[in-house]
Amino acid sequence: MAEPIKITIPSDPRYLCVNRRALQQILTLAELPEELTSQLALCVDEACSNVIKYGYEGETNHSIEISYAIDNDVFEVKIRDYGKQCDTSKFQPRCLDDVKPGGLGTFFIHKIMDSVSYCTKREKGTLLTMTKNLKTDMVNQKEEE
Amino acid sequence: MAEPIKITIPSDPRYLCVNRRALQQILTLAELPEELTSQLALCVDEACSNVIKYGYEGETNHSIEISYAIDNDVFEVKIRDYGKQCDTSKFQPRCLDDVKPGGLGTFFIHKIMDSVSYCTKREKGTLLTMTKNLKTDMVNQKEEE
Amino acid sequence: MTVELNSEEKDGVVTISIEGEFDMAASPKIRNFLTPLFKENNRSVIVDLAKVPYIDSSGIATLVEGLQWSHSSDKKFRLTQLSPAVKDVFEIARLLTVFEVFDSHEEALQGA
Amino acid sequence: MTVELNSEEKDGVVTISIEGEFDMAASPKIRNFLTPLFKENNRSVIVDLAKVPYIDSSGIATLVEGLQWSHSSDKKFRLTQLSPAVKDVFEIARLLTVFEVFDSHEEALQGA
Ligand SMILES: Nc1ncnc2c1ncn2[C@@H]1O[C@H](COP(=O)(O)OP(=O)(O)O)[C@@H](O)[C@H]1O
Ligand SMILES: Nc1ncnc2c1ncn2[C@@H]1O[C@H](COP(=O)(O)OP(=O)(O)O)[C@@H](O)[C@H]1O
Repeated sequence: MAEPIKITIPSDPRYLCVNRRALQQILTLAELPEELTSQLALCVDEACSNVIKYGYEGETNHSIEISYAIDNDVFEVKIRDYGKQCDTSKFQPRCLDDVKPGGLGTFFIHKIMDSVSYCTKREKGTLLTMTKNLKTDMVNQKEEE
Repeated sequence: MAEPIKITIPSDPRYLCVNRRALQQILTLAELPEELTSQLALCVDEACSNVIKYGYEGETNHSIEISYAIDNDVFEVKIRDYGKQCDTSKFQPRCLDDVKPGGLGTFFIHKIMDSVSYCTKREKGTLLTMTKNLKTDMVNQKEEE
Repeated sequence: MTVELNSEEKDGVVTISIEGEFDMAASPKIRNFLTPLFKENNRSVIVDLAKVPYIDSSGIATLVEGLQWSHSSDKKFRLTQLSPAVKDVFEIARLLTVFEVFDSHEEALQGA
Repeated sequence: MTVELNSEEKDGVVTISIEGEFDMAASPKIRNFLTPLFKENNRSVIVDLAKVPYIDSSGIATLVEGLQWSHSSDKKFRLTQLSPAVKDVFEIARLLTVFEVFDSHEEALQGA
């Protein structure tokens, strides 16, 4: 991909599907297997949902800027918001033994992505960068078979 | 729509489908009839194709910035490129009586959209703004039935 | 693209069929549809996910509420016809064995 | 998402089935597939558009080349099974009567 593909959506759950659709198409073009495509879409979606819920505290009139790049078989997504900054070191994926609603989003993100890093060294908001090596996964899937 | 939805794709025909998919989803969310959804996607796609062909002369490593808004039942799309500026008053939709390849793109755009305006009053590139009143069309369709 | 919900009763079991993506936009609507059934508390509930191509953590959370209700009730809360993508999400969350999950609606009806 | 092309011969007529969106990304590939048939010039050509959900002006232009070839040849160039969205684009371009368009492949084969 010469240039990253960027998409900006309002901080409204209604528009999460617009981003998912674009991402699914990007990954399909990259000839990723369907399962991995769905998993990556899930991670991005969960991160955007959290921006709406926590960064913007449910306010729907802000923006979420998402950028996608695939370089040397590494998928990189950046999610920028201009909402409340949090101590991101404190949000932990929850323990699955305790079945309750909530806490699963960050679990999915950490389980699926190779790297997840939040940066709040900006005047406003957060930049979340997540990466996934697309080749490794396919090798792993083959090994598991 | 509180904030416009924006998408930036590389000037590569390969990625036109990513933009189409996002737009189709936006219009589906707005509960537009499928026919109008397809027609609007066609117009945006033709305009982006022309940016690649003429603005960027086939170079695939530039950007096309597209923004979508729906306000008071008016759909507005803006397409910004940083390529060659042209005398846009000179490109005319072609006469359909002469069946030949080429010249159809701008015909579709002018036929389907309500307003089409090119602005080259920038240091670089062109901003194309197109609008379509979504209500009028549905009323017209009803009248035609 | 908004989610469609359908409910059907048979032999004292109510089946909720969901059509559409079960994401953060759809979850409140689905939750509002399910909660009254839990309050009623007189019929087992089967959720048919055949036409759900996508589920996120908000969708799972909505279904976990059904699970919790069934634990505190003598009624069943069952899931059926998960699409491969939805099944994969349940698998990652290790919830495939926590929920009562059935391949077909007929199987889900047995003893519900 | 890249376009798939299939060709099949029957009674001296070659049918090209296209699967995928016929846009500016797909047109060169489809054009490269069709051009040799026009050069050969010994069989009529049917293009089956059943699995083409989208066509743009570059797709139309590619098909117009087939039309022009058939005008300068004694062979036919026919289109069949246009999806509603594709038909609509042809209609807007007023090309539905310029091309030989058939609802079914069987009809397109008649006298081709
Ligand atoms: N973007 C964010 N900004 C602030 N806090 C966040 C963000 N994302 C996650 N968190 C915190 O991490 C916790 C776990 O998030 P998550 O796993 O998505 O589950 P849930 O949102 O259901 O609680 C949240 O409850 C919240 O406290
Ligand atoms: N963005 C653009 N920049 C420069 N010239 C353009 C642009 N869009 C259209 N044109 C001009 O208008 C003409 C008609 O365009 P169009 O109807 O899309 O058909 P085609 O591209 O097949 O010629 C083009 O041949 C070109 O000269």
